[in-house]
Amino acid sequence: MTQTSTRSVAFDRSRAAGWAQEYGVYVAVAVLFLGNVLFTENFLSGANVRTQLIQAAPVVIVALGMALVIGTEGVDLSVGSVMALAAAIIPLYLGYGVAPAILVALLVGLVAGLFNGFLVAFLRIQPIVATLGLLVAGRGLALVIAGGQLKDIDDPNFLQLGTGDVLGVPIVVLVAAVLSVIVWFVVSRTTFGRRLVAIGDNRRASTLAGLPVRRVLVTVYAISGLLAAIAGVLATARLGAGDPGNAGQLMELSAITAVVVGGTPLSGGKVRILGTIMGALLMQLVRATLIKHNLPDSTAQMVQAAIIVIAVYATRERSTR
Amino acid sequence: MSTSTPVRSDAEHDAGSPRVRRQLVASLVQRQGAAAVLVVVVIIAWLSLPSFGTAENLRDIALQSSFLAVIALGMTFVIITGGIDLSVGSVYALGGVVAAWASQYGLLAAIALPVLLCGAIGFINGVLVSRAGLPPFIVTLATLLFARGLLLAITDEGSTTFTIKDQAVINLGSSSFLGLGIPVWIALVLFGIGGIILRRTRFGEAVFATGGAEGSAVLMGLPVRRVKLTVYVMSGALAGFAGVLTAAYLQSGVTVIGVGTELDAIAAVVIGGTLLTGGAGTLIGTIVGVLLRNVIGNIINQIGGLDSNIQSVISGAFLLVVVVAQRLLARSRSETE
Amino acid sequence: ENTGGSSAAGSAGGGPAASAAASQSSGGNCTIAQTGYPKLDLTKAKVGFSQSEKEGNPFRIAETQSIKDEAAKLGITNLLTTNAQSDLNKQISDIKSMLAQGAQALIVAPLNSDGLQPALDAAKAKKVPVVTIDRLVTSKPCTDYLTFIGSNFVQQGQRAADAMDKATGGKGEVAILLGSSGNNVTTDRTKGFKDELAKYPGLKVVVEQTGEFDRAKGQSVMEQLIQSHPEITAVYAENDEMGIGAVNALKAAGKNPGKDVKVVSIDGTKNAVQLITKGEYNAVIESNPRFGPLAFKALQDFEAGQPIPDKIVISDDAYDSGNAAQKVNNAY
Amino acid sequence: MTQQALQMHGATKRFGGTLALDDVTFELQPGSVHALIGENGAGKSTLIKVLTGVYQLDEGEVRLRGEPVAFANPAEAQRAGISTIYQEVNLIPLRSVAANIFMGREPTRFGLVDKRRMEREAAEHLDRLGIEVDVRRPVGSLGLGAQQMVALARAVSTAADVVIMDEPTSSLEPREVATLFSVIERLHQQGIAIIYVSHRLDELYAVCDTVTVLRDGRRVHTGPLADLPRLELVSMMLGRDVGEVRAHGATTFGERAHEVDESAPLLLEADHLRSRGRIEDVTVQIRPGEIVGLAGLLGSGRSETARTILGALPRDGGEVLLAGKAVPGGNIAASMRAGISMLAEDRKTDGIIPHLSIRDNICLAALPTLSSAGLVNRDKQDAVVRDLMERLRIKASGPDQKVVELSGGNQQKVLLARWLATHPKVLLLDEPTRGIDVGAKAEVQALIEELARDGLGVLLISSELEELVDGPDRVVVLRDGRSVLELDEEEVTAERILGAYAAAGEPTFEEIIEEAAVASDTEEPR
Ligand SMILES: Nc1ncnc2c1ncn2[C@@H]1O[C@H](COP(=O)(O)OP(=O)(O)OP(=O)(O)O)[C@@H](O)[C@H]1O
Ligand SMILES: Nc1ncnc2c1ncn2[C@@H]1O[C@H](COP(=O)(O)OP(=O)(O)OP(=O)(O)O)[C@@H](O)[C@H]1O
Ligand SMILES: [Mg+2]
Ligand SMILES: [Mg+2]
Repeated sequence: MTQTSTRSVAFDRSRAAGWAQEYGVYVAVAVLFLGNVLFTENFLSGANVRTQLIQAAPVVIVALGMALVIGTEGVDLSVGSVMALAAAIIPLYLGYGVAPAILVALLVGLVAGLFNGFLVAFLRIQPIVATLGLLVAGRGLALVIAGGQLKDIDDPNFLQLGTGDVLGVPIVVLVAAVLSVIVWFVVSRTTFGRRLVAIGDNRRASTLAGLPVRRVLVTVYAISGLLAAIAGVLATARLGAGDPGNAGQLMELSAITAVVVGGTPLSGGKVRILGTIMGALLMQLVRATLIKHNLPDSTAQMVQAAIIVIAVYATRERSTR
Repeated sequence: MSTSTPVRSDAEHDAGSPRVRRQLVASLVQRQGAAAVLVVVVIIAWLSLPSFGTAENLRDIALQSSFLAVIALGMTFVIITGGIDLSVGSVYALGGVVAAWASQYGLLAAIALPVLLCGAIGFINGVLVSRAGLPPFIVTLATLLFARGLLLAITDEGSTTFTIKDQAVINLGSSSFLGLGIPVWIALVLFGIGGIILRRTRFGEAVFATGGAEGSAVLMGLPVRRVKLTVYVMSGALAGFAGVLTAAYLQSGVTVIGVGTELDAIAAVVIGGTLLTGGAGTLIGTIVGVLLRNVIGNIINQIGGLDSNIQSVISGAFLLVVVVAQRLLARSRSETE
Repeated sequence: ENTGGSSAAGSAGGGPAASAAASQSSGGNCTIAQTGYPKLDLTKAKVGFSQSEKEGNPFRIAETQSIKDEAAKLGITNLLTTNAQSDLNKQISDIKSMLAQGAQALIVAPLNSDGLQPALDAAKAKKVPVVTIDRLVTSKPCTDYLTFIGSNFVQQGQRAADAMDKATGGKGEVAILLGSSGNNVTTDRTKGFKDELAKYPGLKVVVEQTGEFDRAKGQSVMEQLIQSHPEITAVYAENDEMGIGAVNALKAAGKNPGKDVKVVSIDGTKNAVQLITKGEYNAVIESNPRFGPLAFKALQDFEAGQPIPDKIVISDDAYDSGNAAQKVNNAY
Repeated sequence: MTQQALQMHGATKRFGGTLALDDVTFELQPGSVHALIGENGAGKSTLIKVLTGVYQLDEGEVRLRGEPVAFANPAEAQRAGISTIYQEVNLIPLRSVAANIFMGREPTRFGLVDKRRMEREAAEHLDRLGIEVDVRRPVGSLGLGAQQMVALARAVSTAADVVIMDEPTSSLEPREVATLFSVIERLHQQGIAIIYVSHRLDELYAVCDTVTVLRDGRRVHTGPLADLPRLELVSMMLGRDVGEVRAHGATTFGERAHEVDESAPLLLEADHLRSRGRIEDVTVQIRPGEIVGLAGLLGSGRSETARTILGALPRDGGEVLLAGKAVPGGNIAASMRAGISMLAEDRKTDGIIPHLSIRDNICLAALPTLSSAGLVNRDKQDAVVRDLMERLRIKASGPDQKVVELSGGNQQKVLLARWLATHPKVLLLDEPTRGIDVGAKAEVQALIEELARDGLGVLLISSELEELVDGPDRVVVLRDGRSVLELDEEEVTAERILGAYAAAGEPTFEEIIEEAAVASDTEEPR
């Protein structure tokens, strides 16, 4: 009975494929982690795990917002520049205290996001171009604000944000974790979350169903801007300097990679928050592995390329054939 | 049968009806919106900046535009199929380096080798997108890294620069014909061929159909996978060829070029009226998009004395102004739905 | 990027005249007669300056400022400036467009040592002298360009190695934070450092990873290395920014930079020099950005008919624990 | 024995846990017009997609003219001489009508596409089908019905031995249906075998000679159609015995179970509506509990009327009052808050959110009432979803199944459920029974009755004359974007409606049918 055997094989394969799609990133993270435990010196030490989490935190934060934007079939290329804006603003306003400085930075991120959202939702400009404008202009603006300079920060309260702990957990990591939970909650439990994916999946039908399409879109971009600004503030605190020239450089690509590797399709209509976090961790582990094993830049880039493709291949949506 | 069928009053559907005419006008403006902006910008610059309208300056704008135009040509095809190719910047640089290295074996090698190699990278993109069904954005992001890594590997982590000694290769980049640089002519010819392929061949129709409604295109029996594969190969090969032209022009395989060029190319294509969602677009628009970018850069220089950071603010703002202007011009009532 | 660093805005370009002096001049004698270029009065001429990268770090800020200051000092009112924003093609069109606007002399900070030939050719065709600064191009002096004024990056690497030897007492496991890949500054500073290090058998390079001339990247790379290579006792950063990043990482890991792990870098920004005075840094080799006086002097000499050398190497200072405190104000 | 045109043996196709085809055997004789019927989700479209290489069989085999074939994609099937109209219109909206008709086989000259010839021939093809459109227009700007005719033109303009039509008439008017029949007749005479899928039994009896009935992915009957009583056919489809089917009344609206209070104040008044370029002057009024039909030819502006009332199209003139209160134009959300909901005609682009679950699709429009403080109330949702899925008999593996995986008819039911969940005062139904099976149709119609009884006002757009005659209390007839006639309950007959279409001297349905038959008799096979 060759037929039954081929059938069961086919069946198993499709089940395995479904499983890979669901858990591919998790497996990849686990494999890479274990590989490092075995082959990398000191990998399992608390300090090292801490380092990895701290380094991944800003990407996670930005990727959360990016996941929402991508869920609506959009993309936000301006996140890196928004981080730069935050980095430029912090040293400027630290004189008035830590809270006001952070507040202004976040406000600017929010406004930047609202601006993107306005272009996308009301003028219906394609997201990639709408946010490309701010990608180019935003960093320039940040540099203008900061007088083209990296500015050192010595306010100990502010620096505490970057280096401090709460109950042994670095503040940076804590913020990322809390934001992850909030965003996860929003996506899975609120009407806003439902609407967001509906709009991403079929905007026309959502409009005809009376959904507040524009409001949702504007909100999504605003959230992305806000989260990017939060990441910018944390990165600034960690660096101990506002560096508008380099802060968030190429962050848009890291964030998009994390989101997509985590199983959120770029075509919208679906958001996977846990997957996104795993995606960010995966890319962090890849980077760490390459550095720790002292691979030259050329090899490192090619290996990263291969890993991205493999990860996305494993988590891809299969067409039913 | 046609004669016996009752004919309904079809005034609505005549080409001459106001509705259809409006649609035609709207599509014309949509297509030519960027061109209108370009014309306005050029006129203003011509009148207000004495050195803008000199033949020398205009020639230089054309020459500078030709490299990006060749990249954007392939990008237009890719975007019309609903895809995107982020790898072109790295591939462009790689093409230049390989061309410079290969120039020791003569002109043919300097062209063929990089075009083949970069076409092969496009092939990888195409296979991953069309066969494995991976999202183009992420696939080409990976090959962006890959091509850059390959470039660094070839040049010993960027420490070796190959210079071009072969005069034939140098001529390809630096000599002129009828006052215009050879790369400009080459770009024009390529766009001519591209235009015929896009608008006058079955393949071209299939490119539009693939981006317009992929599922339908498959059900219509179009070779959607092959179409996708082909456009990525084209995009890779053209980016590589742009690298060849640039290397010939610069007389060396410079490793630091092409960073962010993918975004320039995408912006040019989209400003030219091609839909990023696929299914519609024109090559003339792409040329206009490329010219706009370079004309504006040129104007910013002519104004002179601007802080470099303010320059990027201006160019970002300008990008938005053009896109918004075009959008508002093209806004037809049906789109309020 | 060439270099980076940070400093209070006011001090940029204000270094003492001594630090802008030529330390050596070499090569042939290029005269205006030889080139057949027209003579002109520099103070009344249109002079163009093409900067390669955004003025987004202390080196570039100081460099551009130095050119502008010197022009102002000489009474040159017609100074055109452009910025290529790290785009080589843009630098070429920048230069061509300045020529189109009637620039009669050019000062160019090349983005890359190769690839500027079309722009240099255009200047040659118009008989416009070009002084290149900070990065040597592979074209012919006196023919394609007038002269080059800049540091010797290989030598900077060598001096860093010497400083490393001094700081570590000739023994240590060294990590290198490389500049951006594909950049000739990176290549030269790496080569100089490694070649020179061969002289010190006690010093061994254990890892080299790129930090892309960026403080944050330098910091995160160092954080990784501290965990996986705890044996590291010295860091050579190819610019100050990455060095400062490394200091941040070391401090966060509970190490004592400057003592447990020695840090040497190249640039001479105020921040790095200040760290030396605090004992958290060991040495900084200067890369002098104040090209203005030398560049204009070369042009003036040329117009005056005097022979100009192929290459004018600007003098680079060095800072260490011995002199940092008194020299900190020289840093940019 | 004659060679079969197309054969399928032991065909099995699985989608995850769903067995869409279960050991199906199907044979198509040359020159036969073979009806394929079954409930929504019975597996008809799947069978067709398997035949044409869209899906691959898990088990079994397909033979074309006796030769085993395994098409890897639709292109191969087309090359082998199978031409297909799929259930959902599959055209490229942004491309021109002409380009769509010839897509993939454009006439060429010197290797280049001969646009002029293509446009001329496209116009000829459409002309033969009685459709006059500018073939340079993007196909997406046409109504769904016109698009279906373009798809038909495309399918019949290829040389094929087998033509498959999956619900080709779901958006067609009697006139176009008649045209289609004449086309089928012509193909039949040319010896071309046809598979014809439809839920409209009349049509099947009019054109088909053989029938295959599918139920739950299994073949339950194949045989000649003419001598098969309708009721028996339906009972085979539904898997219920004849008596039960008869009791249920499997076809149309029930007897007038509701009474409209003529004196009650108007629920919806849409007066002199104008939306530039779409409708000129349409007046429709609905009382509480009243079902008002909207009749008109393809492109007469019925969908546009509904869309303008909802606010999906800009309103350039006239006003809409709901229970006496003005509803702003061009604002969907405001209309919905006021109590107007619309079931759109094109469920694929304007209806379903394909990758969301049935639950989310049903709850989408009613989210505000199914949530508190912005948080989704899962219990409320589940209650509503369970209730509606039962009431509408939505066939699915559960509320968490993605809507895209449902059969066409079940998708339609999900959409109906969505609008019912919003508890509207006025429901605009644009082709509500499009593509749903006879059983479900009766249910839907009964449901509409029931809703009307509860005081809901319904605007019913349907291209099925039967539905317009039996359902509504009143019918408003549109022509060229104007309401030209209003028929009261007693006046509503097929003849009157058709007569109204024909006000400008157009022939009646019978005449059209007759004419078509004559035409196809005289038409030379090309
Ligand atoms: N792509 C798919 N993924 C999962 N299930 C599917 C898919 N396509 C069809 N099905 C399932 O297969 C069964 C048969 O569907 P099919 O579309 O063939 O029905 P149909 O007879 O054409 O119904 P209708 O009359 O409503 O068009 C249904 O239960 C449907 O849910
Ligand atoms: N047979 C046709 N010939 C030409 N144009 C048509 C035809 N049918 C539709 N159109 C175009 O498509 C537009 C929308 O038509 P649509 O079919 O949606 O109208 P409708 O009255 O709602 O009919 P239906 O809902 O039955 O399809 C019309 O305004 C018209 O421009
Ligand atoms: Mg079906
Ligand atoms: Mg309609």
